[in-house]
Amino acid sequence: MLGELLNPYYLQVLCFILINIMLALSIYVPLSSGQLSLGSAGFMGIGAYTSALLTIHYELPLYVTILVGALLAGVIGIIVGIPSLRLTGVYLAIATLGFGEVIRVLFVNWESLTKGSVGLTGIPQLGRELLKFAKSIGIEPSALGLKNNQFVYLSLVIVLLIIVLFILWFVIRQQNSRIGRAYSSIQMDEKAAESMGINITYYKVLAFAQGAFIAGLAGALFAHTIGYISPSDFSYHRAVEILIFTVFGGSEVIIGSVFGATILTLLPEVLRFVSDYRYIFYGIMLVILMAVRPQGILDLYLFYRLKGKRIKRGTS
Amino acid sequence: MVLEVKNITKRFGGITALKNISFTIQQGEIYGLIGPNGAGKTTMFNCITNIVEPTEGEIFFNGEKITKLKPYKITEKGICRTYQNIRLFPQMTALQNVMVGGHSRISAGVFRSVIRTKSQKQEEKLLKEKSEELLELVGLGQLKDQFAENLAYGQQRRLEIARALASNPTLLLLDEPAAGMNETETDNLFDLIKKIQSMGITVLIIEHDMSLVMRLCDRITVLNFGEKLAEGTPDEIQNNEAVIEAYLGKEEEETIA
Amino acid sequence: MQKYQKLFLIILATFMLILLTACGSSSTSTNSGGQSETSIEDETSGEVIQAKIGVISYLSGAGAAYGEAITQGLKLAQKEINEKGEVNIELVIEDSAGEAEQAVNAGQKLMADDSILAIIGPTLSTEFFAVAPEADLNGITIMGTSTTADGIPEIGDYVFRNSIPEALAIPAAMEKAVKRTGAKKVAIIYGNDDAFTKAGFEVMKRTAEEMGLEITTIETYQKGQSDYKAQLTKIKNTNPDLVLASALYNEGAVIIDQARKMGITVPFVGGNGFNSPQVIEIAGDAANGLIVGTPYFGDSTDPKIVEFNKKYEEEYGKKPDQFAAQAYDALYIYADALKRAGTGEDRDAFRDALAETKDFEGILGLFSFNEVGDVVMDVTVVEIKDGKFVEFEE
Amino acid sequence: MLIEQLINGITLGSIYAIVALGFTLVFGVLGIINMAHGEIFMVGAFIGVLTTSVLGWPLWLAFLASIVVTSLLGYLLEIFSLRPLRGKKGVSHLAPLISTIGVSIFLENLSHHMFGAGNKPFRTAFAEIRFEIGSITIYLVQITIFVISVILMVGLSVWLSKTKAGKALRATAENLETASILGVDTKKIITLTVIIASGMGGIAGILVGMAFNSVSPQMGLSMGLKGLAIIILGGMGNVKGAMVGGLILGLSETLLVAYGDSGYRDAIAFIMIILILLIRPQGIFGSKTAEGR
Repeated sequence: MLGELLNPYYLQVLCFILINIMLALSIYVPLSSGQLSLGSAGFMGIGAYTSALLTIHYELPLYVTILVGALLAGVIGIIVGIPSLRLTGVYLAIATLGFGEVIRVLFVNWESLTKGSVGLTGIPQLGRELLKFAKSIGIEPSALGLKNNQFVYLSLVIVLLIIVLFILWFVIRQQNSRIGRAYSSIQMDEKAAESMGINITYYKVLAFAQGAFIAGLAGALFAHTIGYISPSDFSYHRAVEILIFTVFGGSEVIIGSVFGATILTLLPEVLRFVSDYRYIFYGIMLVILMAVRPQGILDLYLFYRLKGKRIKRGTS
Repeated sequence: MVLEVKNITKRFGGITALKNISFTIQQGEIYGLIGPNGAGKTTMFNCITNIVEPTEGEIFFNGEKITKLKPYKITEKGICRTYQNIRLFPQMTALQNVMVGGHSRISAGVFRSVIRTKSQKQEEKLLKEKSEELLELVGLGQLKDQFAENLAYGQQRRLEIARALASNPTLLLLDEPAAGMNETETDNLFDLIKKIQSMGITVLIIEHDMSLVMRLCDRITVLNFGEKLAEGTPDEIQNNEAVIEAYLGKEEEETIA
Repeated sequence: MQKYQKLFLIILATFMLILLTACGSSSTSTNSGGQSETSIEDETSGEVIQAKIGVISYLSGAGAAYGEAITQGLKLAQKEINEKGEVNIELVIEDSAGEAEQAVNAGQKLMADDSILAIIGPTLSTEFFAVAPEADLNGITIMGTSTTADGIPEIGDYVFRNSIPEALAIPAAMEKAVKRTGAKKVAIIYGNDDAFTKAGFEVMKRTAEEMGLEITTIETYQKGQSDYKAQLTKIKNTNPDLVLASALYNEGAVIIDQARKMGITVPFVGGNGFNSPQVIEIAGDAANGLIVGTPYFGDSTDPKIVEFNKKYEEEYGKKPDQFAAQAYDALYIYADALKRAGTGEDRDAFRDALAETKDFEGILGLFSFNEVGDVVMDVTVVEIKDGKFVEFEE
Repeated sequence: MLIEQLINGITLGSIYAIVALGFTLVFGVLGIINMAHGEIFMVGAFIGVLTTSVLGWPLWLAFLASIVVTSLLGYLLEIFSLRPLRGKKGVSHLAPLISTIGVSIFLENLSHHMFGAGNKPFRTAFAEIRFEIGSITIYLVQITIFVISVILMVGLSVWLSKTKAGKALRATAENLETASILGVDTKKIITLTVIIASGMGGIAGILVGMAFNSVSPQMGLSMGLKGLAIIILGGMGNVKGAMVGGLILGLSETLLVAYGDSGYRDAIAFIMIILILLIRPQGIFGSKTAEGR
């Protein structure tokens, strides 16, 4: 029974769910401060390529390269975030979408480094590195009643899960603090927030960079999960997919991103039997969802009701 | 002298919204800013909080020049305001709204907020207590967990005042706080502003309700088409020829009655 | 009250989705080729080798046409093989939608199923690069039928392909073209955001340098472009004797059409991906003068190919392309290896048997694997003349 | 070579401009970005292929059919994905974006099923007519495209400023509520806007088919993204800006290929908008107030 549950297929799907949750959060955080950034695919690419190249060329340990990848994405997030302050709403969305495309074109053309559209192969897989490590300190998977393969994916899932839980913990704690209140107030009314003593420049760039960092982290982990990356992994489609995770689940609450990423990663797997029509179905679903529930499946009111507080959505 | 406005001029394109305005406000005063619509009152507020930058002139707060400071810095210095067209954070509860107002009075950064250090917990607790007190003060204690967007109009106005008070201001700017209120509510507002004055906070108020202004204010400046028409105590203003002609004349009956 | 109803409905719908997820994971399209009844009998008699082969194919999205051709080729081969009765193959087909992640998911699903002996696919090189290392580490044979990029069989011992790499197809075509035309100067155009066309370009450049040809200019295009005139104008002005185009037939046909309109009359040399009857359909007369190297020549008079064309058309109502042909051969190669392995359950035995494949006679010609699992076979060079593919004459 | 490349650039730019006109109209009136516009353009191109190559209709009839079908699509888009979102509480600017993305995914995949994934040839005798001036070849199609784009731009400008319906449309763009108080049937105006914008997408689609002999379900995406870039470049909601922005982009892409590295062709649109957003966020022709929504 346990062996059945530890089927690498389920574990692999679980890995992608966890990575997609991170990606959804990378859009959620800037959005919680009122910034619609569609640059996540680009930042994800930066994290993925940085970490992959560092491991391939310098054989640095993965925890270092992944962190460097995420940090670089975060720093570029600051650099992009500062000029982007002048832009709001759809302008920001399109500019960040453009940023992502520029990054992708750069990956395609910077052949000496990225091997262009052929992509980078042979990226060390995180789970396998963990297996090597476990063996080096004398832990055999068989001692735990696991096959090598099961150990690889189980350890990968566990690492990803810990990271996702940490990010969730971080974002939720931050949200219920001075920082989080500043983000929400900027989202709801920037001018009013500023006259309440909030340094909107600082907080907007902070949120933007946090989103970029999370996206970079997710990208680096993606590279070390799948073992192969190419520029087409970080295209317009990825950016839109990430946006849809968050909006589908509900962009007002953090749990919406988690929910959206989970459901929508499972959906193509579930819909394998209607494979030919699944994207048609997907498109229709988005239109209906927006018409019925434009704030996403989960929203603030639902959230508060679940917490047992009696609040009704106003009619004014 | 809490606030000194010195020769402020503000032009938008070819239109002069404020023309060489000066006045000073003393510690503990309730100071009124009145004038017909379009006289430039809200623009004056915006210049003081530097939401729009004055074209010419300087503003001093407690002797310090604040003309070029960012709006949030000005709030940190101790000036906070409310808006004519209420600008609450609609999907936050009343309590959260007030706590946002206290932003500049606590200091936790990302690290301390996430780790929840002892000092961070302490300041959050104090801020929450203070915010609840302020909600009680404005009479919204029972409604602290309601979303701001679901409050009644008068309640929203009072919530905005509580939010501004949370920033511990020395000078509070109120932009038409009585707009849309009925008589009872206006009377409550009068008491509230008096209470705020008794807390040692100086108040600068824009208001159209003349009876309230005359009862409330220690001194008043009258603006008309961006120019300063008169300054003085309510009595002086009520008897000022120019003011009566330009502004009070046609409304005298209903407002002074 | 209405609000609560709506909310309830939404929650209900969500739970249904989750439920669907839980139940749906077993919904794989299996195809036993309509021979299941006889096969059960055969199984009892113990003569027929039973095997389950996993297929990962690009069945939804922009490139679904490739995946469709491949699965049709496989199914046709499966039907014939099972009819012969020596081997009974069951195909388990999974969609990858052209995305590396979904291909990996599909691959994991197949690899985790112990009853699956080996895998065919996925369709794109970018997908293959992600799936193949997994398969190799899991000790399950994986063979690409349409993956032509460099370095694919080198991934590992369990990784093979029967699709002819650009490194074989392009030099053959270039050599013949240069010999006939006496070309000295060549211009190159290729799609730089696609792994397939990029790989082809690298071969072209290398070969041109080796042959001592002068490269007048190198131009690129990107997916979804429809205007190639700027690049072609530039090429035209460098007066090349040949244009080397590493493009998939979809874009390639449009490029050659626009080039002819612009007055570029020199022959085009293309890779494997440029070889499709579609080129003639899209570009019409403009397609004349296209030279491609290919393992598969659909209009050949070879009786095997004529027979294959006939059967395919009967089954699916259209002419097969090289993707269908390569997939068709791939399953026959698997069946051949199965016979030699003698069992359909031992993944390692199958791998060893497959690696020994030598001079297998398929519709594409004589086929062998070299030591790393790459293709050894002759390349046919064809050209379009008077609106038809004909064998290239020197 | 320069002259030839300039002709190439102007042809491409004119098509970009027509696509951008559709974007800019919808944005000007509704304040939303219609992400499905590129796909409507693609459907327009396919209708052209279907009517000329398959049914053998004359070109003018193909144009008409294409405009009719895309206008109808525009109407359906308005009814199903835009109208339900309008005036609803709690609808952020994200909702119409996602909703139209949904429509674009739907249309692209539907076309895969109906027409197949590959390129379809678009062959008309008209596309073969050409003039040779010295070493330079100009196709009549190229001239036609430029002329049509200019006519559309001028026509639209005149229509907006001179006719009653146009004025009503501008009033609606200015302020929805005020316009409806003034007696403008805003619902009708909005529907009309989306229909006109989509019809122009159809025209652009058929022109691309003629000029480049290349129609495929994927063509909508890249054209859509370019269209977005152009309206930011020219100024959101500005008719003249769409035209000039389109030409600038078409020319700079062509010249980049001619004198630079063709590998960066797809990035130039975005590099340009990133620059323009930083230097002049309201776009070349945009008014100052357009900044930030």
